Amino acid sequence: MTLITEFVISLFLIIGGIFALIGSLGMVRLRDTMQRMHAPTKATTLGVGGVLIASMLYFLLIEGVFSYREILIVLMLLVTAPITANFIAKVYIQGNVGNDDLPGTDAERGWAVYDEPPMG
Amino acid sequence: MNHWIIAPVILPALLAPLIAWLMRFDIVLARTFSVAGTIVLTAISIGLFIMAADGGVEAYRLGNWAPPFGIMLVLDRLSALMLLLTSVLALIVLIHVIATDWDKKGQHFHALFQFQLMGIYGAFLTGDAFNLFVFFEVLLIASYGLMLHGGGRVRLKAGLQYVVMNLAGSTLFLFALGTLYATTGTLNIADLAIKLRDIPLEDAALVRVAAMLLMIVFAIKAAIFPVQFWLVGTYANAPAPVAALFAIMTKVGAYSILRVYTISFGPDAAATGDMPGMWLFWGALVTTGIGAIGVLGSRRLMTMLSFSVIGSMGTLMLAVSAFTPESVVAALYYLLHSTFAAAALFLLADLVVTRRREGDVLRASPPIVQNGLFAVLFFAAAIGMAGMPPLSGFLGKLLVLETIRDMPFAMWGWAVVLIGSLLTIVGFVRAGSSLFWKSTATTEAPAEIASPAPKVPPHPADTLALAPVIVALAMLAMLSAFAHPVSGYLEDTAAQLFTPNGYLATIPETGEGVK
Amino acid sequence: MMTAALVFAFASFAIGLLVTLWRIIVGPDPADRILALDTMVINVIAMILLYGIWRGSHVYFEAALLIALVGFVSTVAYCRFILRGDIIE
Amino acid sequence: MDSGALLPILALVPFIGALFPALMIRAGRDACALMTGVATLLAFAMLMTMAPAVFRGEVLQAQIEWLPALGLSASFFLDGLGFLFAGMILGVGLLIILYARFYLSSDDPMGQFYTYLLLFQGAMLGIVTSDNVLLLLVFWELTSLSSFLLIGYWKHLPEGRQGARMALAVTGGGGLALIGGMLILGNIAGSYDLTVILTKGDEIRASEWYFPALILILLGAFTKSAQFPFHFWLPHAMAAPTPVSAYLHSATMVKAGVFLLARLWPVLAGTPEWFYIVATTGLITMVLGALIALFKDDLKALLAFSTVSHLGLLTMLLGLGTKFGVVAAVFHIINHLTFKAALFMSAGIVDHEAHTRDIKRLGGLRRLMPITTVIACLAALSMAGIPLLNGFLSKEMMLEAVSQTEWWENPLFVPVLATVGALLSVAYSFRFIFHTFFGPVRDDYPSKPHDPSFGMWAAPAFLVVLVIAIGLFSKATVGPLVAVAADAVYGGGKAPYYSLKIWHGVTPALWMSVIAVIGGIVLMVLHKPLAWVWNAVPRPEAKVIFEWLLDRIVRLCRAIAEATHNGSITRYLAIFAVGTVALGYIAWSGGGMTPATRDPLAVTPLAAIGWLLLVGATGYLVTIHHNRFRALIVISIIGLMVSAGFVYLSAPDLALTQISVETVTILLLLLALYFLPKETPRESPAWLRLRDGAIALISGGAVAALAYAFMLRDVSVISDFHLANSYKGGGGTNVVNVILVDFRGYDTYGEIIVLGIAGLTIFALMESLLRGKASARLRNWTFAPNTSLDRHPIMMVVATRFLFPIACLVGVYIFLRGHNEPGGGFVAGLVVSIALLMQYMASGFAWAQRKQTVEYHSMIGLGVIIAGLTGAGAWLAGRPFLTSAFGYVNLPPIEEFELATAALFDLGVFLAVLGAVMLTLYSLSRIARHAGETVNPRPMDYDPSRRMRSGQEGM
Amino acid sequence: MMLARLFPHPMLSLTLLLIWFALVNAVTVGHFLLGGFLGIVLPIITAPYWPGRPKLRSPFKLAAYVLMVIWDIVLANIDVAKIILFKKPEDVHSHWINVPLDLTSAEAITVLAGTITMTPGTISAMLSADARSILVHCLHTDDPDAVRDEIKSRYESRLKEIFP
Amino acid sequence: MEMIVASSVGILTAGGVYLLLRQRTFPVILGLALLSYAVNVFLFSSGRLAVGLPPVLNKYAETAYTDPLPQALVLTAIVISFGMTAVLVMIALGAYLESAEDGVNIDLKRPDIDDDEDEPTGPMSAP
Ligand code: NA
Ligand code: NA
Repeated sequence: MTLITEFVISLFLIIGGIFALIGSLGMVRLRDTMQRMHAPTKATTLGVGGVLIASMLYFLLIEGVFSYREILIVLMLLVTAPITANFIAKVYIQGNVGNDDLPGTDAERGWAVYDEPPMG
Repeated sequence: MNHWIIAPVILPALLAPLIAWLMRFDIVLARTFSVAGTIVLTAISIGLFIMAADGGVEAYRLGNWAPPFGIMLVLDRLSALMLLLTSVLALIVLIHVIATDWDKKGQHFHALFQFQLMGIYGAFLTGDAFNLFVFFEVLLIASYGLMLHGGGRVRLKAGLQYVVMNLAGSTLFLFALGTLYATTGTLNIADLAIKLRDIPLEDAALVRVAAMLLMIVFAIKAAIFPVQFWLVGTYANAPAPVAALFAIMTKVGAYSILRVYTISFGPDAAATGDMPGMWLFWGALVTTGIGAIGVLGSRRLMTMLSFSVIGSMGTLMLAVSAFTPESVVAALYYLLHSTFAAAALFLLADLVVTRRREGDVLRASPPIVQNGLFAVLFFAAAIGMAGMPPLSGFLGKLLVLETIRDMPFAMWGWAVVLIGSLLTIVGFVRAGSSLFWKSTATTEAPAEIASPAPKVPPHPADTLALAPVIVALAMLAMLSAFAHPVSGYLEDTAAQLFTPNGYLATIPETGEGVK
Repeated sequence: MMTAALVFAFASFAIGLLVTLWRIIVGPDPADRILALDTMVINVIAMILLYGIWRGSHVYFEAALLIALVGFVSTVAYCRFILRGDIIE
Repeated sequence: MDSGALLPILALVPFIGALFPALMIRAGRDACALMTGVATLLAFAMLMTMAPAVFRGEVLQAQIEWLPALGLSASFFLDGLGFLFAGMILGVGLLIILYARFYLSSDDPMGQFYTYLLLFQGAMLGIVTSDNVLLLLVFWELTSLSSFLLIGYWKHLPEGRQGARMALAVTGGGGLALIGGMLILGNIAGSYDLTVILTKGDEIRASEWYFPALILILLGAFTKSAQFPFHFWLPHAMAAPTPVSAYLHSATMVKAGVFLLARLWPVLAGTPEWFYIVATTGLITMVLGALIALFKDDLKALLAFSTVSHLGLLTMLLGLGTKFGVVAAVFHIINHLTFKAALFMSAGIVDHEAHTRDIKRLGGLRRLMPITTVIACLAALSMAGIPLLNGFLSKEMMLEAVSQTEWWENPLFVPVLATVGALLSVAYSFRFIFHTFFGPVRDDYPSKPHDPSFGMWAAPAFLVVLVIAIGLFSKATVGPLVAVAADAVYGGGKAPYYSLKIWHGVTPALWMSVIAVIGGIVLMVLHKPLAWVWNAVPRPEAKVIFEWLLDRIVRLCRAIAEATHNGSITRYLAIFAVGTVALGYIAWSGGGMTPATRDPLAVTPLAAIGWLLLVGATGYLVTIHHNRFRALIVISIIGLMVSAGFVYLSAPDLALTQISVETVTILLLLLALYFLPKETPRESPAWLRLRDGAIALISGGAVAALAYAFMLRDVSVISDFHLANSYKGGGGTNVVNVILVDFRGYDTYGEIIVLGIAGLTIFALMESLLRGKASARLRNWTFAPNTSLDRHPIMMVVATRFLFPIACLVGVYIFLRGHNEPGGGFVAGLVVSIALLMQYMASGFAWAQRKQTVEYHSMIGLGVIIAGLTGAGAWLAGRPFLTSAFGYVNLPPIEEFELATAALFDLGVFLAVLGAVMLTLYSLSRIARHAGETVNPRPMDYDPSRRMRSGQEGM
Repeated sequence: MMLARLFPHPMLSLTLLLIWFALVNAVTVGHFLLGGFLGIVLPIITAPYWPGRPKLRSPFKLAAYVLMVIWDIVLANIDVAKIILFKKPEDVHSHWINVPLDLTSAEAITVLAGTITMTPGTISAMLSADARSILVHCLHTDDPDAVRDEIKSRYESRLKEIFP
Repeated sequence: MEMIVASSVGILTAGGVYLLLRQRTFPVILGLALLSYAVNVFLFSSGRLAVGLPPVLNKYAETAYTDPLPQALVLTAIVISFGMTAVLVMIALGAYLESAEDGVNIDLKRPDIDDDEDEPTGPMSAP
């Protein structure tokens, strides 16, 4: 294994680790729930991304197997993270933020948690 | 290899899904297939019984893997006997269910019934400890369904308790099996015996724990103190025919104890020695007493019958606890007897209780149609359960007393069994008097009480409804009349258990699997 | 060097796990707890992948993929329970 | 031997005969009575054919194997004693059958009566002819049962029911004691055959078990024969119809105890224990019974207590332990039978005709019913022991037998008490005569009495003829019978000197007799003041005590049963846990442990972190479990950690399965929690929580110790075979999967059936819920306010549409690779289930269900059947169930691939899992919809593309 | 029509094939056939749950969009990291922002919402009931309108071209 | 490592037993779930512990593998306990819907049933 290979893999591992730490720090430091949501949805996801790239590189460069299956996990996380964030935000809003505390929608209907969808 | 050995498991396992899937909207079709299936199962059981009677032990290697590496079924006298007993009981119960329309009170009765049979047959046939667990679960989960059949507040609560207790029991079963595998490296019942020979007492602490935990697991099923409490609530609130079928479920526990503590942890095993028997004795003793006390103290018929089942299990296990060939004969005879006695009582109770204004509460109620007939049947069934002559309970009780004679604390056993019998007799007499005699006295219903109408219009029970009870009672009479041939078979069965060469020979010497 | 990086990554995600557990315990909002659990799942996925690198084996990939799938589903279920009560309408 | 062969048939005849009256009641009452009589007559005739042999001193025997394992055989023997009793049973039986035909009213179910009577007769006959003590026990208990039926015959009378129950409780209880005694006896003797036991008298009396056996046997005998303090049941049994009283309670059943004492006399008698217990009990019973009888106003009660007294007399005679006493007892048995049966029948006639048996309301009947008067008075005089009647003879013998008896070195105690007994007997007999039949004729009888028809008085008249005949010509009439019966009791040897003549000269017995008669008459004259005193003195009433005792016992039993089985599963489980740990510890401490053989694996920081999370989550869960939703979140952590642990410890399959099962479980719990309370109230007091905590810690500690102990010790395991043969013989490299679908495929087969049953059970339960009480509750369900108004959020719906096929693809992938890599049908089934669940969460059940084409019942059925048929397919190749086959297919340009029957089996697993999970879900959702939840039937709340379309239309 | 029934979602079929290759970690003839088969069969089986066929005007623009977003994600994380690491919690100024939508495809709105969540300092919290507005939470900004305008110009306009 | 696994089993068991002894259905179900985790790990550990030796055969190399049999047993146990739990959840729900309370205990004493003797005789009362 060349030094370069090892260096590249290590780099991604460390990037992943750092973002994981940042995500954790955010969960600890930020004051309210909505703020805290920003940390894991982005940082931790990227942290996993770093690990995934490291993993792919590792198997490609060291084990000599090319696989992009790890991408599936990233894909999964990328697709699902916004949905879960959306749901968790709604949980928070429903429990803590009244309709009046939110900006208006500028539309016929109010926000989804507080208003029925149009019929038809 | 004789493929008939697995037929009792496969047949209901194929029939049940077909009933659940294709016949779930056609009760007549479901009934027809269920009865036909059970008759065929009975025929197969008879065939296997005859096959086993010649004394051979036949192993069926599933997947064609040699034991102990694959799972094997074992047909010997004991398993054949239990199969036959189950089949006959099942047929009796099934006819009752159909005659009383119990199967219409909920969904999937017949599918669950067949699955229930499958589980019981599987448990009796298997030669593998873990597979025994699996079939315990099959028969349990089917029994949950049957127990809850028809629904209702109290039944659901009681069912909940039944399930919780058994889940706790299943957990313990797994703990026991884990310990067993960790200490012996095998799961095959025969192989366990072979492996156990190499474990001296100095290294046996862990395997002894496994043996004890298994004992407790089986004791739950067999309703032995201190894990008998669950039975009363369950049986008393189960649909009566299901409670009748459950007469075999306690016997699964008894069977497992007999099987495992004669073959695997036999009295000759240095590691466990007489530990199982010693502890079983005291548990059984208390159980017998509790059963009798409960029978006398019950206010409800179903509760009373449940306690009588507990008492009979105590007596049975007293005999088992001696772990001698003679005591096994006594135990098996009592096992056959108590199965039919309990079934007769629960089926009869069903016919009576649904016709009484007061249900199963033991207080005076206007007389029901066929009061005299029911009284006679109850008297006979009570004689059976209480162990009075001329039915088989008396002989069974004498056998039990006789075979525990040489145990260290036999006098305690005698005292409890005999005094327990007295309490049981008095309890049944009082109950019968409330159910049938007093009702005759209060012909005119107290008009001031706006009593709810009987749940079922007081129509007379037809022949089909009475037949199962009568057949069950006839089995008691036949067990008594043909005690000689029956005990002869049982003696051979016990001998097979205590000289398990045949059973152990199912494990090939070479230890090499064939395929 | 790579071993050190691996240990660092392990440690980072392990700290993440502990923080999420702490967040689940202190809350205060259900949203915090669900979020923390969701994050914990992602951290576990990362650790399984790291473990795969460490052992040089692909055997653990499916576990990670499956955890990603079920993690999503259970997070949605928890949220729907709070939002609607009935998670399937 | 030839005539002995008749014995079993003899014992069977009444039982077979019992079928007739029961079955042919429609043929009429006479036919019933006739058939009963024929059966009895037949038996009697058979007995008579054996008489010559018996009188020659032969012992007839017959043996049929019944339960050799127990030593129980259907062995019968007939000697003098048995012959005497059998004759009494059948002879009196005939008379009773005749009498009852006329006595019972047309309202009484006669078929039942005769059936019970014959059952009883058979049981009695069995007792006296059994040659096996266990067989004797069978018949013994049968008499208790059949007498229960007879006493309770008039079930509309509460006294009848109570009397029957009391009789059964006392005699049945005694019977159980007798069982114990007989088993001990048989053990000492080494056989349960009476003929053998009777030869082992010395061994038995020398045995250390003699005394317990004696006590138990005496309990049986004394209860049956109504000896003090068990005498109280007999008078209450008088609620039975009079024929029953006459038959059971004077002639036969109550004598069974006396029979037993006589039967076992050779082996048990002759010891001080025997003498002091038996003779004293008999003496007390004799005096006490007579005393009570004197003050009874009810004719039947008077006779009942006199019977008690006479049974005491017989017991005392046998208790003396002398051969002469035996002869006296045997003789008195015969005499008592004749006069007492006649008396009962007479009392029955009085009752039948006057509609009362209260002495106070009777008197003067001699003019109205002269025949009855003659019969009754002769019999009563015999009972009083007046010369020329048979009672006199046996009373004289009794007095003579006791006159020389010392009791604890006191020569007077027994003779004086015996005389007192005789005196009282005279008194109540005279009272019976004078207060019933003599005195002025009254005009206030409840019914105008007159003599009954011949059929009714024939039987007592016949007995009175015997009374006189025996009294006058005792030697000629019963001499040989007494001789042969007494001989049978004391077992041969030299007979004692005795004479059955009326005049023996002036002996002490004669003086005692004279005192008795005079004293008796005096007492009778003084009856009124004495009765006043008797009634004024408080005394314990046996029946009340019995009822009170029984009531207390029942209450005690109820208290115990209901306190222990109170329906608290919590307590049951606590006992279970504690018991298991305790027994496990006991088992462990009985064996040794060798030192550990494995070095522990190193603890990595990674593992430590996982452990920390697991422990933290578990602890947190226990503390906050009251908040159910939060508890579910925490459970998730635990599941996640356990799965991660499986990954770490080389069990990828377990990790996959655990995490997917855990997810589905949580979804189900969330679905259920919707309807359940969201909080668990704190209801256990602190001490209980502390106790439970202690139980929990002990259990946990025990399990941990156990696991730790075995993990550090090696053992050779069978799975080396599986590793070696997985690829070779099973065609797969994932050994876990090959074990699941091949080596132990049978387990898996059972496992999917469990799942299938679970689905069916849940479905059935849901159906019954929707039809039961729950249905109404559900319809009135109030849904929580403040729920979010978006049901099917657009983003979720769109993401799911994309993810659902992908998840299915992953499912297929996991299924196909299972044989060689982690995965398999089960996990695949769960993955697809989860995918479907995701779909349902997104667009709602109602909409998704409409799109559903395959039915879940079918899926379960199909899965189980496919798995089963795959297994059974091996039969076609002549192989056992579940034998797998696999092969490699090479079709260029496709690379070689494997086809295995195991995959088909796994498909069954897949379908069953999917079906079961979805059926469960379906059931839960149906409950929600039944609750009237408003549903948005559209797949997404609002499809924005609609807006464009409608906008275009607007334009 | 026949083709539409066979390939209800052709892009999905292709995606499934690619995913299959990824899962089995091999590209062979056998797996092409198997993956292709599954790629056809699974969309047909699951078609009832995905009614309608989303119109995708330009797959290449979508790819370009995805690459842009991935790059933005990386940048976003650095931004957020800075805020978390260096800003005092009380100096973090969060805002709710209402972003009116011109998009009319559910798929497009979803992609936009996802993009918002994954990119700088914003989380899409909720749609309006008629899907005409999106509620965005911004972690730290002093000019909410600028954030709204950037979302509309940088992402929504591109998506309008991809999803008609 | 053995200590870690053993203590985990112990702690899970302890938590499970404690919750099992609560008086409402929901904690009892949670308790059984914990017990199920505990016993699964216990059963798994009966094959002894190994890191990085999954029993997936490598056709080309001679390597050691951990004991696969307990893993198979645990799989079976997991599936079965899942089925059981599902049934239990449904029963608990049903019992709650039928009776409006979610306790696990029932009062078997049924105080509504009185004694019913032939004659209500007080102790020692004269007949
Ligand atoms: Na997620
Ligand atoms: Na963002």
